[in-house]
Amino acid sequence: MTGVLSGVAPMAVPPGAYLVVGTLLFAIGLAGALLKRNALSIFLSIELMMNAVNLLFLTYARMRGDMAGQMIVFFVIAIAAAEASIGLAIFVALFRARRTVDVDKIALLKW
Amino acid sequence: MSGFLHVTGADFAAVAPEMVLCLAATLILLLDAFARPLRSYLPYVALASLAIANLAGRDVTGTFFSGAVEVSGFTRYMELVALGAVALAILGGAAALERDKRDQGEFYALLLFAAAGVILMVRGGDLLVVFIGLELMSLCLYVLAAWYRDNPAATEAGMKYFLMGALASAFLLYGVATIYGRLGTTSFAKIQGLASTPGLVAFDTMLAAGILAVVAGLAFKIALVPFHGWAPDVYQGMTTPAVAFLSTAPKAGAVLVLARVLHALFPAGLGDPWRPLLAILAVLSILFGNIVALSQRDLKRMLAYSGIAQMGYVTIALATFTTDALEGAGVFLAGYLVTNAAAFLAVAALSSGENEPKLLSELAGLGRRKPLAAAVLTLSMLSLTGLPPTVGFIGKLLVFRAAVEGGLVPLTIVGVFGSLVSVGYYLRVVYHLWMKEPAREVSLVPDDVLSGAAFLLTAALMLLWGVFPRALIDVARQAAGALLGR
Amino acid sequence: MPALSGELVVFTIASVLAIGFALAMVVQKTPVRSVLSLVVTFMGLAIFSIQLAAPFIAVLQVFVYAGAILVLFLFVIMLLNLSQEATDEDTRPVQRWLGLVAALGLGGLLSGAALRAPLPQGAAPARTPLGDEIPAIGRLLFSDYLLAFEALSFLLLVAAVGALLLSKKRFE
Amino acid sequence: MNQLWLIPVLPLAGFLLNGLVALLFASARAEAERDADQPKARLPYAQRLFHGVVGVGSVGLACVLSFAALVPYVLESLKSHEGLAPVVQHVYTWMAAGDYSVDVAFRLDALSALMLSFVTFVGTLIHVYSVGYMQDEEGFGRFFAYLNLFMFAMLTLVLADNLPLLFVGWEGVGLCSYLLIGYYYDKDFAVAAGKKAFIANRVGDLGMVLGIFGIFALFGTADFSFVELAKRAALAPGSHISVYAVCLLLFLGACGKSAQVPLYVWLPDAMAGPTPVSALIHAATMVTAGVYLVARCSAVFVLAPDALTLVAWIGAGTAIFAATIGLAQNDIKKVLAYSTVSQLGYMFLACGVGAFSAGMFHVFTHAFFKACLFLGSGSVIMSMHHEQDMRKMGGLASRIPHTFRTMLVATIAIAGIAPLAGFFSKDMILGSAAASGHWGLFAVGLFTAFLTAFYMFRLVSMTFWSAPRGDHHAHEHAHESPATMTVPLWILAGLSVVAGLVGVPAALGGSDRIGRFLEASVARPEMHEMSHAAEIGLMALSLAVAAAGIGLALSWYRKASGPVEAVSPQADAFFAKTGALGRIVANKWNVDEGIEALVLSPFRKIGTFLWRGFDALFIDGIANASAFLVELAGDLMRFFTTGHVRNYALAFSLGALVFVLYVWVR
Amino acid sequence: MNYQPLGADLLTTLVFLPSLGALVLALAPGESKAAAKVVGIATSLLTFAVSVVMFRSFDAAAPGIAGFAIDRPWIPRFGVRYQLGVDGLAVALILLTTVLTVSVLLVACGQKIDRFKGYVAAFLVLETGMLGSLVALDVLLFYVFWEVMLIPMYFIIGIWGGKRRIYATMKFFLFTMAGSLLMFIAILYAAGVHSRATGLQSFSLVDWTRAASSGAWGLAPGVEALLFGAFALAFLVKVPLWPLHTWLPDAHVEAPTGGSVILAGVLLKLGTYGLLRFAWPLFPHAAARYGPFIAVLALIGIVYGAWVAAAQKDMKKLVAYSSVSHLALVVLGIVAGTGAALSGAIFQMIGHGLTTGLLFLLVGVLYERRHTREMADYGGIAARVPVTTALFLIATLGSVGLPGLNGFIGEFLILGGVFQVNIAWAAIAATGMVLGAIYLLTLVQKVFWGPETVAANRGLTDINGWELAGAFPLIVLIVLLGVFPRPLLNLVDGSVKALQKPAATATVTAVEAAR
Repeated sequence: MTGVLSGVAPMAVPPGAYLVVGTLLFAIGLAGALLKRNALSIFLSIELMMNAVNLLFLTYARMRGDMAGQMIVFFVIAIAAAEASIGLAIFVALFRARRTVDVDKIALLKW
Repeated sequence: MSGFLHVTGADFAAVAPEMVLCLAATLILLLDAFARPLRSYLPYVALASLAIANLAGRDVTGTFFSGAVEVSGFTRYMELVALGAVALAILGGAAALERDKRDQGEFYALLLFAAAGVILMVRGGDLLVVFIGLELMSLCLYVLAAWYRDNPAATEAGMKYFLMGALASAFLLYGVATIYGRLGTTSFAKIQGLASTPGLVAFDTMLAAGILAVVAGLAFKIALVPFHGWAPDVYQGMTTPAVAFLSTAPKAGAVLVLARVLHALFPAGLGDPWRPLLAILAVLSILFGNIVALSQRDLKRMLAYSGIAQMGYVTIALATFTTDALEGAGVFLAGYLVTNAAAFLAVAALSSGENEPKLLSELAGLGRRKPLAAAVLTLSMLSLTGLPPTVGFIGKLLVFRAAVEGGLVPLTIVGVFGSLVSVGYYLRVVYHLWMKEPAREVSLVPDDVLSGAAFLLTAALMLLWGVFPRALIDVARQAAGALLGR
Repeated sequence: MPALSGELVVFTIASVLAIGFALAMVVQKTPVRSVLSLVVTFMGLAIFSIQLAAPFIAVLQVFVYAGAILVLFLFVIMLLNLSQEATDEDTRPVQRWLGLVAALGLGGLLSGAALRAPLPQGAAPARTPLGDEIPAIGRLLFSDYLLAFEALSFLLLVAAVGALLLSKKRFE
Repeated sequence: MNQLWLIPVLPLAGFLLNGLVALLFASARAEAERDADQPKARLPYAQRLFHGVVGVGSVGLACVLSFAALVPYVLESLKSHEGLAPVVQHVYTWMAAGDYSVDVAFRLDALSALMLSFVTFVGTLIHVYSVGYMQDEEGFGRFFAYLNLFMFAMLTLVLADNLPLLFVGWEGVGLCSYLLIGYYYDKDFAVAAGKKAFIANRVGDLGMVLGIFGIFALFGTADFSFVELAKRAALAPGSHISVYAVCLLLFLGACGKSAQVPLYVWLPDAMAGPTPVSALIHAATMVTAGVYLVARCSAVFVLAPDALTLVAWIGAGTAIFAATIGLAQNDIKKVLAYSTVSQLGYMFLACGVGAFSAGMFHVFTHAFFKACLFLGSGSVIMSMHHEQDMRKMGGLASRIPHTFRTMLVATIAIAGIAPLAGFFSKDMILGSAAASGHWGLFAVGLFTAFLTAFYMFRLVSMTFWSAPRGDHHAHEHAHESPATMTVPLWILAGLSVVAGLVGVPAALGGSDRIGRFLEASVARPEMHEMSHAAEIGLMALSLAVAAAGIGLALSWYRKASGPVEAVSPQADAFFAKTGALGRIVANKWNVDEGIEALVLSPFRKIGTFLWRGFDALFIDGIANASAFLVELAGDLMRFFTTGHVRNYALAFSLGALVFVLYVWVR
Repeated sequence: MNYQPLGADLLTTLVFLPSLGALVLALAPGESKAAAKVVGIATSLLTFAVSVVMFRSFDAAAPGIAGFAIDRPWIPRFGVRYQLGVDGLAVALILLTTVLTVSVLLVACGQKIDRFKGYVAAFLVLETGMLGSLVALDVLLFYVFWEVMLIPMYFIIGIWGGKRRIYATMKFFLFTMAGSLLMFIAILYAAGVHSRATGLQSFSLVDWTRAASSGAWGLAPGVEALLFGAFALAFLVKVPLWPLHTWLPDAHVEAPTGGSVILAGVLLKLGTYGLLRFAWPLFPHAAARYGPFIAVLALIGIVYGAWVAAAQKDMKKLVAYSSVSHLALVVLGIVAGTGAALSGAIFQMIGHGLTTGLLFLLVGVLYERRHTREMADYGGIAARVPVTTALFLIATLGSVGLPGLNGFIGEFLILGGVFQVNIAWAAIAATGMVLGAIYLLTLVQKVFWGPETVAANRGLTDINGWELAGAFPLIVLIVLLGVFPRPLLNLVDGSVKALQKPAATATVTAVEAAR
């Protein structure tokens, strides 16, 4: 399913640049997810990863002059919002039960 | 280019199962909120909706919503698995929730939503739809994981599952993006079209990375080593009846989606880096799962690792990727669904409460006190071991046969080694049930009708499919054929 | 061409900001600061969206992400008043170094791949004023993406129910 | 012609009847005396009557039948020149598989007729004797059941028409000797002796079985028609085993059964059984089965002269070896036992030099006088209230006259004094040894004759003459045995006098009937005839030697009046001179000790090692170790699941990284 | 000739009748022992009756495994069939199985057993497994029954066993399964090769044998060797052949009386049965090439088993090791492969089943009363338990191979057959006769003869009615087979001939005829 992106000019900035930026942001998000201890911060980093992916989508869409990418991004944003609400709710419940959201302090279930 | 709202009734008829499920879920939510007296009927409403969804999904095939969903024998198979899993979870869940004084309405609703998600995920003819279905399912599971939100373990499980799930989604999404970027589409049909004309698609590093990201994202749902970390913790912390669902339908769905993706990308069959890659995943999962399960003392954790190993066997089929192999995978998954669900329901019935740890030792001597549940648990252990005359044997038989035919004998050897190891812990359960005197008395819930029905059903299926596997195999074969277009 | 150079300049600034604050988000000790620095990153992303001819997405980016989600984060942080919580820095060396390896490795490899990959150039008609694609999006939502859209609605319902349920204190 | 199969079957029936009844009463008794000591009471008269009648009756009937069968046969064959064709009766086909087919078939020919005659006759007598001897035993019924079973087995052995069937009897008698030696099952030594006997026999049977297969391989059949084939040296083509080997294997079997060196060790211990058993099984019948086997297969042995020579030397060796031990024994039954071993050696000596009929002749005569001796000794023992040590006897001649007279006769017979039975048979053996030119063997035989005469008269002197020693009271109350015992004694004594007459050599104007009679069944290799003069010379020599032995014995023991520990000063003085040799001889050449040290204890040690060491440590070690390693791996690998979600994420990412690299490099 | 006693065809009836009884027991409420007795005895007797009907109407002259052949599709997708059929060999072992099951259940009725119902049910299920693997002609079907046997035996040892029962039962399970799993892969591989070579998708032993004999299978020597190895391993573990035997003593010692009897009586035989039925006919060349190697192991096993048995202090362990020795002799006979050796081997399988079964049964009788298996705890009890003593003596002598009892026939024929092939083998194997006498007579001596040393034995009661009823048929058979072995020999003659023919072509033709 497609929807052609109505008239756009050839890109001034080489698309590769966008891709690299997106990928780097993805990596940074990953780094945050791996290095943070606070559950919220980790989830925050994951949100960054998602946004990075969005950038990739947009870039590809632009390159192909194709709407689909944008549509996907649209949905991804919505899903991210939903995820966020659930996630934060979980963190709240977690905090109530454990008085902390420091994932390094939360290892009741192990081995 | 499609015009405005040109969807036909056929389109909606095609997604009838999902719609039925979602609407039923909504109804349940409403009843739960505004019609308190009716609460005790909620499970039956849910079951009824499952039945209706099943009927609604019969003999529809083709692509709808201009390619957004593809309905075939393949997806039909998944519907049955998903509906079955939910049914069992509900049957077994009612008693446990009743016992633990937990709200039930949302429980059933979320299970139904999750089922809808799984079905949508597998039916999706477009990576975006697949992703949405997967997220719908995941969100429900996140909530279910933390269901006992006052219970530290449960919340921890929820947190872990959620964070890992989100990470996996990000990877999956990256993969989708890359595929979209390299092939210009997210529709399976188009991808397959491109891929089947040789030379059109250059499997360069970029695309490879993208595919890998997708594989990783799905392998996470299937819980294959090394993407498995969450599984044991979540199984342990999550409410048991929900695990009965979590450990079956989503895995099956992810496996089928993976098969779908791989087939779309490699219509001619798996090539060099991918088959060995899957083989590696299989071997890692089988060895790690079985060996670590051996050292578990918590029943649910043990079953989690066993599940990792079992999915390793399915991955053998994926690595083989012939019609026979996928047929085998189908049979294996169906058997695994019944068996594993039975196991978890039995665990729920044999434990004194959701908040109690489910230690193996707690089972001591329960063979006398709860013969039915104990017998079902025993049977499922035998089936998981892969001993005839249970369905577990049939599944392994088909998978191994396909692998041998496909020239993957070494994998099968690893597989049987795994089975040998697995005897150690599966039979340990049997030993505790029947051959050990209880150290202390455990208070148990009285048998209830629904779980009793679940036990009889699962037991019957485990044996029936084990002794007369023809019907099951034929269905699975149709499914596999439908996927591979043969 | 100046216009191009201008676009390039904007891109450069935006990307520096985005990446810089992303890094800041990672290294920040307290959650609040992380969130705030991420706001900037998202702004940068919004700019990219505009440059990539997706102004509608850019708007969503600002509204939903920066406006809604991050605020939600802030609320929760306040609610649990995590600002007092122990600092957010890593105390597990193995995790840290291997984590860096994984992140840098993947980042390096993938961006390398992104650079080397032969990129297709789509057909590009003459430029038209921004915003024309919004009707297109609307049309698509109710045609090709109808199913996805419906599914999304249920997904949001689940999110609402789930969030409600999890944040309830007592069981009924 | 009447049915041969009835002859063995009758005792079998007796066995079943006696056995079941005895078992019934035994279990009733066990019920009655649970938790209580079981007094060894004599059975009620009715039971004894039943068992006695059944036991004696069945055997007696068998005896009558067999004589009815063999007498006409013997007369006929004696009339005819080259003997009568054997009577063979097939009953049914026992087993048939592959190239092996074995019938249950019975055969009456010269050999079996000879055996049959004395086996049934002596057997019957001993049954009668036992009725008296065992009257006080609570195991009366069991005893007769065993005894009947033995008769069944022995008769099967004798009448069998093929080696496998013969082997049935062969093992059967072995079993019965095991059961009867261990008749006093609550006495450790008795049980041990029984086991020893069975196992020693088994060693022989090992050879026997292989020998049978050898015969199959050589002749394609194992029924005694192979004898005819062997006489014509008609070997099956391409058989993969040599005649020599087969003969050795068969002879090994014979050694076991007939207590030849080195397998003789069980026979002396076998005396732990009741005396009638010793008389029947370990003197008259079973132990001679080996000789019978060799005679049966004589035609085959003739084809392997080296084997024959070996047989001869083993026989001779056994004869003198056992005789030397006999010199120094003080247990009356042990003396007789070693004498039996020695006499058996004589028989094999005969077979070895090719005089099979001579061997069988000695079997025949020996049966009577040795049975008589044993039964006599039994009577003595009973009169002395189960005292078997000759040093505690003496001067019993007047107390138990019947026993004394009969035993004296038998002793003279075995010492080889003309014209009693022993003289003729022994002389025939020595004669043929000389005739065959084996002067070494002849010398050994002669010297053995001397020793035999000596220790037998030593026995008589110490028991009946010389001054009463030991328990005075016992001596006072020594009393003659009942008629059921003395009558058989007299009959046997009589036979020991006349039995030799069937084989009076031509030199003494006789016509060696037995030799001609047996010709039909046994091979007679060519050996140059000696002149009658030479023969008579030899006889004189052997008589002289025997006389010398007797004289020495009498001079040392006839009037011996020493105390229990030193009965005869002269004898002790002599043995003192022989020094170490004497002590070793007195100690039975330390054979049992040697076997224990060299065979049995290593056997036990190694067995235990294999069990504890190899099985438990090595094999199970491997199994358990591998199981343990897997468990260990699990216990370690489980810690990969640290419980920290960030580690999971890390694993996830690293996994992705590694796989990306993998995909790229491939 | 296909009788239909209970509606279904004969073999199906035979196989599933016991599990029907088990089902009844499982569904019946309550723990009534009497009811369990009735159901158990009735079912086993009925099964025995069916097996007798089969035996009577079995035509020994008919070559191959055509008897009562049934052939229905099971998993038609890749040609797995529900294909049953019997030949003399199978019939013989079936009779042994049904008889022993009856005996075991009778004895159980006479003893104190907790969870009696389950005990009976387990044995009935086990019987189905055993009978099934005896009649299955489809290799995969055979494998299914083969594995099914494990489960009830696992429970029997694990629930009703002695102190170290868990270790024993796991050991039994793992050893056996380790062997059979490789066979599983081998089966699948062989089937693949077969279908590629002949274009016929089939797991039928018949088809495979045809392919093997006609060379249509075309296995490369290396492959055939591997397949043969996998099959042989699975069966030799079960036999068990040295050095794979160590599970046996433990399993026997810990198993309850009935378990030991069935284990020794039937399960071990299924190992040798497998060799005869599958390993040898399917892979004749490999069997020919590696037979001598197995023969050497067997020779070691004969001496080793006997030797270790002689060192035992525990009655059951002693008998268990004696089984190791005896079964090794059977394997030797199979390797030798001459007519006499094969007949002897089969006869010995039956004979050993009866004698050793009876030995375990009687040891169980004593154990039931004194709860010890140590020989030292007995001694001189002959006067207390005369009947038991007599029976034990007969069993022992049968096991020693005394002519006139069944043990001798098998031993004699095996040795004779081996002798024709290799005199040295025969000579070494024959030492088993002597060693056997040593340890078995020692057993009798230490337990029954000698002075009454242990006071506790004064109260010993003799074998009771139920137990006697269980032992009686075995005694009768031991004597009858010793005196009249012909019927059995004739029964198996066809199988022996088929096995002697290169690659058992007879089988094929026979089933062709049956179809």
